[in-house]
Amino acid sequence: MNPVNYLYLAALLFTIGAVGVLVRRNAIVLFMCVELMLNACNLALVTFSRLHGNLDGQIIAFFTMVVAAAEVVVGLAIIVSVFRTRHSASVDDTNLMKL
Amino acid sequence: MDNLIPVLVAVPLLGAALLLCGGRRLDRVGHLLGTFLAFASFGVGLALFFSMLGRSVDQRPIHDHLFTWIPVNGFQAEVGFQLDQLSMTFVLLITGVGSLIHLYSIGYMAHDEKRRRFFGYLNLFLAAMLLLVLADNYLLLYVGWEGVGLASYLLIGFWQHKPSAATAAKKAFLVNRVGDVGLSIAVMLMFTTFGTFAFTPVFADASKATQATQATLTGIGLMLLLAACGKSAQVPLQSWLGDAMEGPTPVSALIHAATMVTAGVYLITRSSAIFNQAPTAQLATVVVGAVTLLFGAIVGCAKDDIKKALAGSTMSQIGYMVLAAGLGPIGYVFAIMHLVTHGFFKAGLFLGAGSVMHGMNDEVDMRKYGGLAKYMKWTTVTFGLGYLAIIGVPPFSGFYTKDKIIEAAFGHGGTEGWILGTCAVIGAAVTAFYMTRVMLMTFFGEKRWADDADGHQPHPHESPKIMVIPMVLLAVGSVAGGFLFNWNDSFVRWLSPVTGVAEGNPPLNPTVIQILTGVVLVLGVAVAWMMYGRRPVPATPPLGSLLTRAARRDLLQDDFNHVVLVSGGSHLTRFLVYLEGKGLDGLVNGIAALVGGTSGRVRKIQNGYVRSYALSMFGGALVLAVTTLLMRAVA
Amino acid sequence: MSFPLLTVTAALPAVGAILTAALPAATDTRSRDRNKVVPLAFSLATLVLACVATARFTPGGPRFQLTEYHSWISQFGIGYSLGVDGIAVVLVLLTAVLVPFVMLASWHDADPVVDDRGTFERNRRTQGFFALILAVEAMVVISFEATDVFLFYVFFEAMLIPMYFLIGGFGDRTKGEDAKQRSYAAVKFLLYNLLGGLVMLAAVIGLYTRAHTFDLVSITTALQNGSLHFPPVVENALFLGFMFAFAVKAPLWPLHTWLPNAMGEATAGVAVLITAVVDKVGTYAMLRFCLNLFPEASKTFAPAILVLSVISILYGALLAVGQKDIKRLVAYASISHFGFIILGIFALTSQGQSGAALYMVNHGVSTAAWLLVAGFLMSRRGSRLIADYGGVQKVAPVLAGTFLVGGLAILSLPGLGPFVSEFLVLVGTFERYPALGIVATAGIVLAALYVLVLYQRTMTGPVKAGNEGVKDLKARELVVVAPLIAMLLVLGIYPKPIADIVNPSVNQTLSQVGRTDPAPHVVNAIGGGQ
Amino acid sequence: MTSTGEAVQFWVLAVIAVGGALGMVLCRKAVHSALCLAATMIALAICYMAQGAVFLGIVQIVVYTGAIMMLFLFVVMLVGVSSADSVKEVLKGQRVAAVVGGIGFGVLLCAGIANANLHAFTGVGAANEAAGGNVQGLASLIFTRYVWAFEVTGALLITAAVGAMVLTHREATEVRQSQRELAEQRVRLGTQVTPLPAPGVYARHNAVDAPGLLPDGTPAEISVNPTLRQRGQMRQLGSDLLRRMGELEQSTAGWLGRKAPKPRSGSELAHVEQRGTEQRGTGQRESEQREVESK
Repeated sequence: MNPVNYLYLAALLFTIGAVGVLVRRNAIVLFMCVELMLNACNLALVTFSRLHGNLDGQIIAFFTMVVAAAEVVVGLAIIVSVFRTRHSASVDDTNLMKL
Repeated sequence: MDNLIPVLVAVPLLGAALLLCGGRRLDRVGHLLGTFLAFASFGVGLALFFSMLGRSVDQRPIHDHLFTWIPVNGFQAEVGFQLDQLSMTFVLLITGVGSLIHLYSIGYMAHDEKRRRFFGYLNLFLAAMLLLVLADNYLLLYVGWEGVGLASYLLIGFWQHKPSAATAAKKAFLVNRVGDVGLSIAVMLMFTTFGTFAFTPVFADASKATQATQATLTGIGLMLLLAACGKSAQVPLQSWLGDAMEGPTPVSALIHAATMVTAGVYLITRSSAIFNQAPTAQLATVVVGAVTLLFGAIVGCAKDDIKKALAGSTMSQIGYMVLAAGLGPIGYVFAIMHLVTHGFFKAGLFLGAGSVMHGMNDEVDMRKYGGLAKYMKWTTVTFGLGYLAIIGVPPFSGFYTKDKIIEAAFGHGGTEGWILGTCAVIGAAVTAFYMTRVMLMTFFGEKRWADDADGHQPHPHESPKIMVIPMVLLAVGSVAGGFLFNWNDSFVRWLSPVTGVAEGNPPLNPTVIQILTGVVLVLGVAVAWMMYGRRPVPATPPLGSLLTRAARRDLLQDDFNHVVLVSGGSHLTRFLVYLEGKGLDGLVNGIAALVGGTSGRVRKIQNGYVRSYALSMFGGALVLAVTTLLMRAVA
Repeated sequence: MSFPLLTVTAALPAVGAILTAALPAATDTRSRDRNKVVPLAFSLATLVLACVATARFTPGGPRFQLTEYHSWISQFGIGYSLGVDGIAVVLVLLTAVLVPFVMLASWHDADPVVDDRGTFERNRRTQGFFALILAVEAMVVISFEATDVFLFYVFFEAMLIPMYFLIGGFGDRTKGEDAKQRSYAAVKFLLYNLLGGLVMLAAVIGLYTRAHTFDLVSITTALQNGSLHFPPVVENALFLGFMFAFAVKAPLWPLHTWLPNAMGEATAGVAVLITAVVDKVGTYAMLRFCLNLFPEASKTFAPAILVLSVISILYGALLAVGQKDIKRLVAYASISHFGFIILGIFALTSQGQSGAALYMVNHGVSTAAWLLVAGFLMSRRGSRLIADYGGVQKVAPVLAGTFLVGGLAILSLPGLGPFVSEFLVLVGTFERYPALGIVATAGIVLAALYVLVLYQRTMTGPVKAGNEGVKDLKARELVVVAPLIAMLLVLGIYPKPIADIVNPSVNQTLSQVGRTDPAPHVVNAIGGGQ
Repeated sequence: MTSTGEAVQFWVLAVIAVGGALGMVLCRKAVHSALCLAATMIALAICYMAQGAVFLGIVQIVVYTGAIMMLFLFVVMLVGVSSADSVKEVLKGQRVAAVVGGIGFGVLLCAGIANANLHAFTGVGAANEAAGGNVQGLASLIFTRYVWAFEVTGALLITAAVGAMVLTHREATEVRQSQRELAEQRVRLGTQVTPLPAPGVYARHNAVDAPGLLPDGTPAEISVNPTLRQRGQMRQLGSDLLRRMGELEQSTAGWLGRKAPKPRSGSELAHVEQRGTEQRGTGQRESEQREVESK
């Protein structure tokens, strides 16, 4: 087997994550989909690291994780505060962003 | 002595400035100041005249360069004066008659609250007219030309509270502007052809005309003729003169009879070097002159308004002058000579008419006069002398000058000569008719005035001395002028160095022409006496023949103007206003509405749903990726 | 380093604008007058500086004088470079002369409302008005002085901001539908000029990609010695880009429709500012940038532009005749006059261009005189409709007289300034394009028509109801009008000093374009040329 | 080529990962989604390790699955475990467009990968060996070449922490009352002067949800947390329980030296039973109503 398969897997996961972002309405699930996309990217990075034989790809994946952690923290905080005011976690309920 | 020329212009200009800007504190002395300055100007003119007489013929013209006006590379407009015999003649006429009319106006305008301003305008007119005749180049002449137009505008519209006066003033200015366009184009043509528009070099170049410049000279000549038509009320730009009678009568006498309206004749005579080289332009000139002299005469026959009848007469007499000027060297001198004598007798006639109106509560309808000779002796006598002069009874001045023009017209030679001569003779007959008519309707016959609307009966009375004296002096001029000028051919010798002179070769003996003219004159007077002297004049005008009715309406000239120019123009303007609003602005607003509508529709894509935005982002990323890959594949 | 005269001339009104805006809000009429005297003093000081600059300018000396240079954005060759030629210095002077008059004439135009109980509405509107006028002056002056294309562009566009507020914020109609009209006019003004400016921006960038500098002097020098050459297509495109912006600003038919709205809705003083000062930047820029940067394209497009100018002349005049609103009438008259200016510029003869340069000055002064007097009249009666007036001459003779003199200047009566310039333009055009010259001459008849018709309808005849109480000019108004009329007379009788300043610059421009005046035909004939 | 073992492992993990991902997208309940995602992440962690990224694999499990997913779960709990997306899609065409776009995107990515020249690979082993291990290798990179990014990441984390606190912080809308004020208020109102009774008396299961008994043996509802009461999760004391308590009292009376209370009559017990049923009914109704509203 060729490690390229990992890339296909990453592509597939990324796509599933992207579609999930588009079709799900629950903000938390939406976030999970974003996390899935990040993970797919990480997988690709790790695979690239292996293909190229150096560790920089892993480093980037590591940073991605850190950033993802930070993002989740802030994102979830936002969800919580939105939920508090609107009693709903659906992104469709926050549609004031129009004229 | 030479440096007195600017003073000639400056004196009345100063008067105008003082009187117009001086405010109310000059109200009480304004008229005296204005009159004094006019006489001062006349004095300066006389001094210059005697100084000129003292010089030999080729030393007579003098130049005085003041300053450079507009210098732009090849275009050098100067402010400079040229005083030669022709200018001198005009200077004396303008300041002389002008001073007399200033004097007359003291009496005539005594009760007008705006008298100070009236004298300011009169002084302004004098300054502009003097500038016109003294300029040594066409552009400066143009300044004077428009200046007299302005003065004329202000004076016609002097009684602005009357809408008719305001309209007449505007009409006069506009029609003159059309003529001014001609003068502008003529100056431009001169500049592009000769590189200059000063008299001396232009005339020098013009007389060396080659075949190539002949056409240009014809163009210049025609444009100058257009200008002359505007200012001198010649067909087809004559329509303003009748309406201009809305102005106070002294104005009609000075500007619209004696001086300003003759500026066209001055222009043609001054430009003799150009006209001499442009036979087509000359032909056009004589045609204009001949048509106008008949036109004016016919109009004069039909008018019941004394001033308008005289205005028609003025038009007709200037027609004679233009005709003479168009004849070339055989006519220039006589055109100017007739101009000067006409200045005397026509001014006298107008002042007389003013005097009659003064005594008749400003009534102008001759059908409401009659038998005034009893009440106004001085006026009747002076008016009568002017009458005799204008119809050309020997030995009054009109006889000498008009006769010369008729001779010159015949002397033009060929068929043209016959046609022109015949026109001139017919004109003389009609002149005799309408002037006799005026005379009879005004001063003789039964009295026809009746109660006014407010029950006041006019009390005809003689005018005060200050008005009578100018009338007497002008009458003297109209009696003796012709004789003096012709004595020993003094006028011809005086003016010929400037205009040149040539002998015509009339197909008839001059004596025969004189006799012929005399016969038609008697005929004209007789017919008039039959119609207006023997039987009472109806107080309401009879319907009259078709021609009479047309002539009362200025031979339908105004109707033509109204239909073609006024209503055509207003339709055009309205159409353009519409086009501006619906077309140009509509286009712009339409684009704006289109953008607005489109964005209103596109706006709906902004539904506020995050997922929808995410989808478009996703799609956009997709499109970008595909495009990039495709570009790569293509490359 | 010498004293930066040009910078100071432009900066002084700018400082004045800031200072005026920063003054404490007026609490009573007295402090309100103080808030007006300060900007007036600044504009007068600017006038003094402009006079000094004119005096220090040596006609016939180097092309650009009193130059200043500082590097600004050196990566793109953008410099803060100022310098004036004869035409610029005259226009700077014109601007500096007109602004104090505009201020004096608009003295009460932006006064805060005093209500029935006599309480003084306390706000900064009044001083804002005067600060905006000063800001406009500063930007116009620096536009005239800039010899860097980019620098010019920046201020050419920035001018729109204060103008927008002046038009939109201070019209004489404040209620309901009328106020909507005013904001329509302001937006229209802004959009038209922004559109022009955007097209020009593209051309400015295009110019840079070819010339690699924005410096006018270096580009013209390079063009002349052949080290820089535009391919014809590029040059034509760039020329059109510049010309479009200037034709909107000037304005040239058919890009003119913003002007009647803007002038109609603005106060008379602001309308004067628009037509006599701001629009001059457009015509001036044609002369300085279009002709100098793109000589070949200028020659290519000259006939087309001349035809448009002639259309402007006649169209503007005809529409002026058909107007019911005094200010709109003046606006259309201005369009007609701008037609003459552009005609003179693109006739590419020294008479035409000198005439155009003088025309800019004369048009500024004459329109100011005419329109400000009309403004005084309108402020007395509160109406802009011609039909509301009649017989004013009877009750206010001085007002009517000055109005007539202003109108006579507009119709180019000889002896007043505009005649000189109009005749030069016509002669200059006639030299090269006789037919266009003749058609344009018809404009002088139409000018007489709209001026005299307006005068007749408003001033003559019996006193119309409602006009009995019209007061004659006050001292402040006379102070505005009398000097303007005096200037018109001086410009008409002795324009030589200004012509002498302008002529060398015109000749330099023409030599850059590579055109000489046609020689008189007679000389040609003698030389065997024809 | 990799070993057959890895291939087998890959295919197993790939199926788990994709299954988990699909499950996450398709599950209606957020909590199920979270569990599916956790499975995917663990599978990925093993993939990392299999590819020589041991450190990342561990971090993946510890940080992602351990910390981040737990955070998710906490929030899911906070927001409501039972809340589920409705099946109906409100945006027209959104689902179809998303799926079509997703498929297109996937095809595009796969095509890109297929076109890339990735047939030879180096393997990360040598790199790991050079530094003496994966962790050492990463560490030496992080603290040398990527030290700046690392520091910035630290700042980012702090900012995120502060940000989360700020976002979830609720501004007090009124002045917090002191204990004294509360006590005074309590006395002033006079409804419940004494402290609330403690719950969980005679508790057998979950103490907080069983109300304490009043001296008369009736349950004191105010002793239960109001939240539980509102959710209808208060344990009802049935007659059976009471009876057994009575027995207990009886039996201990002698031992404690107390007088045994009188056994409760049947009618008394029935009364208690009835009240309990009523209360449970209301509590359940309320909670159902809230759920409907939240949908």
